Amino acid sequence: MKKRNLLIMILAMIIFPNIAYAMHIMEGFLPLKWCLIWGIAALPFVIFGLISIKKIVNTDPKLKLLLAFSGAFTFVLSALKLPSVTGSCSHPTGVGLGAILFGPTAMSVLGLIVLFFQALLLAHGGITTLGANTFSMAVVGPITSYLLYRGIKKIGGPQWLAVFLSASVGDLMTYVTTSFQLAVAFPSPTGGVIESLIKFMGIFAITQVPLAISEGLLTVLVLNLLTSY
Amino acid sequence: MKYILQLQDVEYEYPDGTKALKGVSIAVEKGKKIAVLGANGAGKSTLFLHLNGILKPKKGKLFYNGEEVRYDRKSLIQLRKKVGIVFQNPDIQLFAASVEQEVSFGPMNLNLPIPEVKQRVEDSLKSTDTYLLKDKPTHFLSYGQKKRVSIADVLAMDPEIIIFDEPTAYLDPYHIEGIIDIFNALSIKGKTIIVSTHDVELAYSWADYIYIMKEGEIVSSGTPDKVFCDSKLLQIAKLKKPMLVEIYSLLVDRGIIKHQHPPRNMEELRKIL
Amino acid sequence: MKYILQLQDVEYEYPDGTKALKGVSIAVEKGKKIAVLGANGAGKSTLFLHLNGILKPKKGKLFYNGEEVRYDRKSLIQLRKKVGIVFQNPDIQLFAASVEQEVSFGPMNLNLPIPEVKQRVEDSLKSTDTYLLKDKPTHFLSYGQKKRVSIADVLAMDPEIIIFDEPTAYLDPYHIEGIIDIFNALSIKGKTIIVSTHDVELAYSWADYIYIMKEGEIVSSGTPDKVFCDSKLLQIAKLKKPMLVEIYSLLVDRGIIKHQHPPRNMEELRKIL
Amino acid sequence: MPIDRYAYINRLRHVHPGEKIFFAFAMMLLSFIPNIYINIAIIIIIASISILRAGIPLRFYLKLMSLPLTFLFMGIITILFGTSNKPDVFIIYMRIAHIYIGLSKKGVATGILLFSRSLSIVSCLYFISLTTPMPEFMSVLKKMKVPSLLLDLMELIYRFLFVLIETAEQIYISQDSRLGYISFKTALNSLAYLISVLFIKSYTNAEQLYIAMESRCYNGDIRLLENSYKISYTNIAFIAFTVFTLIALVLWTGGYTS
Repeated sequence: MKKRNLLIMILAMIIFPNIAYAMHIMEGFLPLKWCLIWGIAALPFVIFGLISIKKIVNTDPKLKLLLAFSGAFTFVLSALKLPSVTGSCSHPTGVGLGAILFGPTAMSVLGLIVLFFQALLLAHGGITTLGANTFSMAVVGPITSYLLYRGIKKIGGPQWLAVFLSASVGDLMTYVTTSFQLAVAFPSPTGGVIESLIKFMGIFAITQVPLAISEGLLTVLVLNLLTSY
Repeated sequence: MKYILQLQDVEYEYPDGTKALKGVSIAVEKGKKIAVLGANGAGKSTLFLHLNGILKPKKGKLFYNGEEVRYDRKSLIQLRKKVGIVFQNPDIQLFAASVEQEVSFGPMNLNLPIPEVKQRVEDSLKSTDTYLLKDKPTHFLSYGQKKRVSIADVLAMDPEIIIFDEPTAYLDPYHIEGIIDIFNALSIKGKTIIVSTHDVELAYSWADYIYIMKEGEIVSSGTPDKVFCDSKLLQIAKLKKPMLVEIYSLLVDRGIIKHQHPPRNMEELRKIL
Repeated sequence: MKYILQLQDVEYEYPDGTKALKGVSIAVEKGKKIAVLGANGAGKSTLFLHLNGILKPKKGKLFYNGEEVRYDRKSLIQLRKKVGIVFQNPDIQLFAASVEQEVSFGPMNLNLPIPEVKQRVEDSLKSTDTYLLKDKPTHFLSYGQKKRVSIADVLAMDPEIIIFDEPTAYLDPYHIEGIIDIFNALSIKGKTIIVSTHDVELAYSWADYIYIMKEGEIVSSGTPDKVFCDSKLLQIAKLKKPMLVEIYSLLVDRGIIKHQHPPRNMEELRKIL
Repeated sequence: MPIDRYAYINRLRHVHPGEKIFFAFAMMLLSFIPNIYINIAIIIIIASISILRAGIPLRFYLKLMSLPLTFLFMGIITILFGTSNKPDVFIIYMRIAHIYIGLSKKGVATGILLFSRSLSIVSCLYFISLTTPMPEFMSVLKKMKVPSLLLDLMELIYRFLFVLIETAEQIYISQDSRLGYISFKTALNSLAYLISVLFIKSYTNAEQLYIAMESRCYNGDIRLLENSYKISYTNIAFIAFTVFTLIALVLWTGGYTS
């Protein structure tokens, strides 16, 4: 028993420091076919985002700077150290906070740029996997967060619950999407896509579930503070 | 002699490889007023971040009250309780919505009982003359008020040593005087004060002991009249001579006054003239 | 007399209702060195934002070269070509990734041909001593370097009047001297320079003409020796007397020198002693 | 950010960014050919150019290459193991009730190929990011007709993130010295403060910057001087030679092998 604990601890020490950005599929991991498919899947959202941003920027050029600072803010957010309930450190994804503050349309574009910079400046994620990562982190995540937030507010749920669920479920959906992307690209030769999905979700759950809880808590605190200023 | 804070041969390198400190040693006596002078980028801020253990030296040692700091969690907490830093830009140090909340941040982190926290907040607001701002949101304050609140922030932790990074930068003469009054009041209470500045006039008239830094090294140290007489050294460190010293030497040269001690302030000049 | 820039009874209110300017009039002669002094929050920055039409007065008028500014798009562009502002915090002014690109922003907006843009960028980098930084990314620069690049930014637009908001804040004496050298070189070229500062020593030794602001009003204006002799006024405006003026009056009081003109700098003091 | 620093100080800094990016992309494309030899060849070629020609320190390069290893191991372990009701697809297996769990033969084949391909494409990514400063990458994107709104945003974000990182660092240090990070609770609280201040700062910075840009006659379009680079025919010849050699290697080693 003791030996196993030690083994888990060592494993955790190897995994946790770098796994912080776990939900970015690493460069080169996906086959070419899936790189293209996810790229094409993310494209309409990005184009729609760009068109709607262009409209508002044309009415007021200041908004371009505001958006750019929002993007930089999202990048810096994802580089901060988030204490996790398990005691290890991780990084917030900013998916929920960004969706609530800037809306999912802006997030599709800002998310794409942030993921691009994370790949090139921090070596997290990649260029060939940019489409897949954009789809999960800049499209599915923010849309889930935004809809949940709006939905809970609409049925009269309390603000903190709306924020908490929106941020944590947004995170979880990102991770489920990524697991799905990995599963369809690498179906188990024996048990198919479903088995693969269970395997990927299982192995990433170790890091992603505590992260989602921490991020949910953090987002509640941040939005409370922002409304109190 | 017993020093309250001591750095011994400290070297520090930034992650990108630039050497920020190249073997710095300082020894601070309890209750003294110390000024650290140097041009932008001389390493003053990096030095300060070593004094409360935010940065860990690559080489060299830090002693508090003669005891070597071990850089584990517990001793770091002890050190930071005793050594407080007031940062240069209050806009970055202040983050809470109201002044009272802001100042309570430190004592709350120390896990003190609430009445004690309240007492400390009240005391430190009073001693920085910001008690009336207590309920104001921090972003409504003027720059000078923010500066004073940022000092209250640190006082509320009741440190023995208070470090001020460029406390007078960007303040008008009126607010500078207010800050110096706070320094003096703290000094009377027995606190040790360390100030970094490029204001030679301030350092000359205020400090008991001066360190001059240049490119990560301490190039000179001593009492103000000693340090500021060395024109060559000041030039190397990209600093100016205090005007009073210059005028004093001019007056001595012209035989108007006799050489004795250069005056520390206008009052002293008035006396010797 | 002909003024290059004139504000007439300008009033301005911030959207939240605070009165920032309460009937300010200034008249700037071409080629002069002007200092605007005042405590933090006296309204200096708000005044400056009126001088190139970023803010539009609630009441009152702005004249450039005797012509009233009409605040339509075309005349605003004309005005901003002629009146450049170097902002206090270079980190908020610089936005491009490389120094050369940063400085090219202004001239590119003026729709100049590319070779002309290149020439202007080169010239302004050279005259601020930052030509060697040309290909560097902005985020590699030190604070002092950023400050100089932010000046080049504005010089590249070849304005007639250059306004500096607190140009010496956070800089050490060495870098301050470098900035003053730039001022003087511009002045020799016939440019009009307006500087806001709380550094009375700098204003006293450098400016041709001084405005003193307090709570949104101009409470005094005149040549440095006139303005800085009025102790009461300086106290009201939360400013200090320059040390040279103080020492000069002391020397006159003691009968060591005869009353004539207070010296502007150490050189002049040396001469009269 | 050390990668960004090397992009500006490496010895290939002044090579035409288009050449560097074209080279890296060509190598990325070739890496997708399911052939382990070509992947190993690309890893070696890129590593030697990065270390020997561009002057990236070996230690830093190795550290960078080790960054994605945790993801890679976790991903590959997941692929290696599988379940089945027949034991013959496995190399080693154990039986739980009616199901066999084990190391599948096909999984091992995919895993090895995946490992070498990932590292090979990762080196191509590092080649770009270590030798090409971001603004130059963006100037290439501009030539490729990426929408100017997207590029403007990228350009601005690139500059602002350094400003905000510095602010975040300063806030963090000042909180840390007031013991803001001594427990999970205080850490979460401090971080929330940090993020909200950072957000407000982003907003006010944008306002102030807009004023500064307006004073320089900003009208909504950001147009700046572009660097001009000379195309080097030697470099192009080198790229072509490498591509052909690698294709020949694939043909010689027989296409699909692992």
